Amino acid sequence: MFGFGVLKGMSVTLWNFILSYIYPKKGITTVQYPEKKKEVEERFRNFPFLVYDGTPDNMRCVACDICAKECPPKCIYIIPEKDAQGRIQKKPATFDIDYAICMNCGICEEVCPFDAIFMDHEYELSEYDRLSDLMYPKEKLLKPVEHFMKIRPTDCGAIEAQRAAKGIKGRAAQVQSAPAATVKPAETQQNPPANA
Amino acid sequence: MEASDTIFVAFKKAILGFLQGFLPDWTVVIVSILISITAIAIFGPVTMMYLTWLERKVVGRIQNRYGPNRVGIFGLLQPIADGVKMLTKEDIVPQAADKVTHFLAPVIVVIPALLVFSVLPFGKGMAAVNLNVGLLFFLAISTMSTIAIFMGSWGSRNKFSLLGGMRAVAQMVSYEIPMVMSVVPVILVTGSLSTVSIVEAQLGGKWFVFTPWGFFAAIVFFLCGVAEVNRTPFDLPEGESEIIAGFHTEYSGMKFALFYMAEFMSAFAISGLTATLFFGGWDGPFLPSWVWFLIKAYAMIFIMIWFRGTLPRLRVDQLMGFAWKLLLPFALLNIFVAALWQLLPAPKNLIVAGAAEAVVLVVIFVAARKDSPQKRTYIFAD
Amino acid sequence: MNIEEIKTDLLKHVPGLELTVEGESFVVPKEKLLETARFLKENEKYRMDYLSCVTGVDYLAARQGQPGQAAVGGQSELASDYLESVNHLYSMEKKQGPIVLKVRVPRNNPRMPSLTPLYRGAEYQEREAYDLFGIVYEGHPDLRRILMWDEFEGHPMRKDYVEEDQDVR
Amino acid sequence: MSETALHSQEPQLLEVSIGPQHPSTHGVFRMNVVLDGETIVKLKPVMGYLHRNHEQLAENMSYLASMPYTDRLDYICSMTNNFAYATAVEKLAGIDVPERAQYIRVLMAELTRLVNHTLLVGFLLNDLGAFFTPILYAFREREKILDFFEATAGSRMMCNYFRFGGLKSDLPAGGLEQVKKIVNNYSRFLDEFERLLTNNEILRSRCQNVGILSKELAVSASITGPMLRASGVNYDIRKVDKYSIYDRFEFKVPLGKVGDVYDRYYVRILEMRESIKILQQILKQMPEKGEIISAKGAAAGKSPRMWKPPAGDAYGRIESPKGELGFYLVSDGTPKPYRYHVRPPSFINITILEDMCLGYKVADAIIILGSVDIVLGEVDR
Repeated sequence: MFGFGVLKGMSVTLWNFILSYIYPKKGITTVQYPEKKKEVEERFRNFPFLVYDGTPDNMRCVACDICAKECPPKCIYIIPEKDAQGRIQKKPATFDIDYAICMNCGICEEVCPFDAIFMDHEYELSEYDRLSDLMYPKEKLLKPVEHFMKIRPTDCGAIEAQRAAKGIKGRAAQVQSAPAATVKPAETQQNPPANA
Repeated sequence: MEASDTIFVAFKKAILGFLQGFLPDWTVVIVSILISITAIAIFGPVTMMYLTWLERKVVGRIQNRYGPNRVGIFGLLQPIADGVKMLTKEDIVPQAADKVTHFLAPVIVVIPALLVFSVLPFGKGMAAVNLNVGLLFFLAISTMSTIAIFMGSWGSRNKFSLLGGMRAVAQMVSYEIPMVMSVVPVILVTGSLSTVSIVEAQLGGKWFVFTPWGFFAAIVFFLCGVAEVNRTPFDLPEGESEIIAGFHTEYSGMKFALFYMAEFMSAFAISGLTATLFFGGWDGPFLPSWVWFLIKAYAMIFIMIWFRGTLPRLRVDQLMGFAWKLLLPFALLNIFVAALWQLLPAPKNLIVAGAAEAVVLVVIFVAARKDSPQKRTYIFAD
Repeated sequence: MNIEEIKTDLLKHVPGLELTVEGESFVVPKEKLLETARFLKENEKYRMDYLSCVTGVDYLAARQGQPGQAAVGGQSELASDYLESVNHLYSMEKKQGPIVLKVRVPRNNPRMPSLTPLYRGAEYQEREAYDLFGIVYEGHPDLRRILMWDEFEGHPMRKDYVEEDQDVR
Repeated sequence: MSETALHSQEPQLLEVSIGPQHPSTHGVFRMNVVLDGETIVKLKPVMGYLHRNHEQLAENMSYLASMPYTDRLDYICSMTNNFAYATAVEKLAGIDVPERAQYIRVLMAELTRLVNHTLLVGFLLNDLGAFFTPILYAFREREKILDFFEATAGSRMMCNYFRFGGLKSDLPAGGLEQVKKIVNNYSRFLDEFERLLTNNEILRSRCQNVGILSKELAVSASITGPMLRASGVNYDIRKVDKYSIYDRFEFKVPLGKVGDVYDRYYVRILEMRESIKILQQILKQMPEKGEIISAKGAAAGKSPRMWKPPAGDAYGRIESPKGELGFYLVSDGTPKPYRYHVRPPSFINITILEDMCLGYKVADAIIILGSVDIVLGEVDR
């Protein structure tokens, strides 16, 4: 009959109104953001970060430039390090990711053969100046492998197990066992990093 | 109970008594008028501010969220924050606008909204002015806002506001008549136009809404009131999804706030009048009279906000069709039923009027059957 | 609904049509396009009443494949520089698979008959092909740019519009 | 006001431009409308404001690199865009997809259909003037599905989850329970939504017999998706092409009769109920274990920059929530596609917007546009 459909619709909204008072857990779906934050899922991917074992010096990245070539919006810029004789070293001198361009698609994480770059969970990165502040240099990108383990336990666990299985040790350990030819003036013998 | 009921009236008498001592009589009369004016001038905008807060809270709760809760506890200072924002916002006047009408429109739209408060009986003896043509005054003044809305839309030289203005005029004209017709039974039964005497006629729980004709007259009056005030589902003049913001597209800052204030104050006035005409004004058992009036008015306001949270908007021609083809004939037939009810003695009139009302309902329902939308069937192919 | 069967039907019913088959699609000369499409649409057996997709493609020999790689568009008497409009026809009534008609026009005067009189759906897609590739469809109700603004010169999707990005090779 | 206009009989027409900055054009889309009073005399859509030339971009990148860009085509249903692009490339390169990956793909496609139709109904009611309540109920339910997308693909809207020959990763540990919860109480949400909307007299009178689309015009104008089925044409690519493993699920295709805005609204609600049936069947039949990506797919994914599909062209299409979404790829044997064309359902469904809007009021034009369900990322590409 005329008007009953409207009344039925209004009963739904009235029920939601009452529900929001008597049973807020189900009636209120919004999260009060600054005070309470909604925790992100484990596979959530925001901007990439570089992983290092132990000290920032022995980072996993070997400046092979695969991720820079694969990145769809081309927002990674790598310059490999040169030693005294000008030979290319397996370590990036500069490793910039322009967070303003990066669309956190995660392709760099997939194609990196050295498990050096992963997607972070940090999403509060707003800056005042778009051009300079969002251009993250190497220092701002480097994070310990413990951070990676904290935010993504299952993925990191799987990768560390693989690395241990294949006997891939951290960079410092490699230097130790590598022939003396590529002695690095900067690095003295630190104690080997905590293996995976 | 007696003291708290007429607390305001006693307070006013005290002031007047005090002034009586050393002021000549005619100034005391002016002072008493001034007191009533300031009371309304404060009550009007304050209700408007807290109606905006109430609306955002209620619609928020309907939509499974809290509504404003940051400014002050429960967001109670939110209206003040809005007010300050409106004051500090830049007041843009379009270049092609007709400066004078653009400027005057918001001013003229607030005047009727405030004037109308003078007639509402807030409590026992608390009607600012006990006009014996109070109801007529209310209906006449409340239509003045249409001129201002049309001035606003014409003045801002904007195609969308022009559309909004045209819609506003057409809507007001076609909802004014069923509104007046639905009020006629009340006058017929109480025999007087004064709102105060209407409330006295309903004292002791004998509210008109319990009578067969009163119930349906209340519905018609309330729907027309909602249309008068441009609120959902009749908010075509400022249909934001179609013509951006209708007549107040080109207004910003305090001018927009004035339009907003006029809308909410007249919404409160309409709900106050509905409470007065059909729900026995300030008549109620234990609580003081003015508390009862506020409870009933805010109940009506809650229904208006509830409408806003649920219903979509009517189209222009459906809006007109609804007023002319449904509300007006229904209100007219209602007058006959009221006449029947008034003619016959007490017990019999309820039965006869009830039967007559049922007949009226059937007639209206059959007449409106043709263009009311039908159910649809769907086939499931694979 | 295999390719050969369609080819024989087309050659039988459309007079004077020389048809070359490339993989799954037919290359139709531009004079015969409207006739072929009308036949496929009205013929009881096919009832191809749904033109799903009209695509403009720019084949430029210099830009194709590795050196020595067979040019994708296949060899036809035209030099391998041409603009191609690919039409995918389906039948909604008989739920039959795609019949693909390709029409090739030289790059210097890319004029070809429009399918909009037959299929309303082609209207915007042909305007997009005109806008991005410069294929002029004769008989199109209002052929103007759809994605670019009207004063835009040139056709951006053509291979020689801008020097190719050397980065990924 | 020119002098002649005042005396001439010809009605004074009002030229109004609705959009590109307008509350209910779902993005940057503009309609130049000529009004006689409130009724529409002429309507010319203008688009291209969001044209990013996605196709030119794709021709300068490897095949996998443009997978994240397909998320940005129809940014409400990114999973179905990935699905269409993956299907096209698999048809081009002849890559097979393992069993479990097929089930998860259909699972994701049907969840995206729920998301898209729920949002559409919400936005349609917003255009009708309901002050944000239906859209917020729709968002409330959509959040649950997006949380599941975030748990599996890593991002709520830009999923980038499909790979050629399978998927990027398997479902997370609690994934299936999350889907079960969503599917079980989605029909309860639909009942609540229908109680709020379907029999609402205002909605009915506003939507019935508005923007009627006849069967013949729909077919000739290549309209696809719920809009076509609302006019009564039985054409659903899931049933016609039986791509992926849709032939294993039995579900119905709802068809309307009149083809007006109300039918388009209600056909979408019925389609949501069918999607729930499919999801329930998936939850029953899905194999527990199984590889996620086929051998050829994994090879393609190892170094996308070097992967070269065989020369030739291919047209892969799927039933996206808005209609037939197709990708036409031409490969010349190099790692970069030679021609990459998207067949967007929204772009083609608004071809006859003017025919549907003539003679109706301004308010109707807005809801007709709303019922066509366009997303400007897909229209302008």
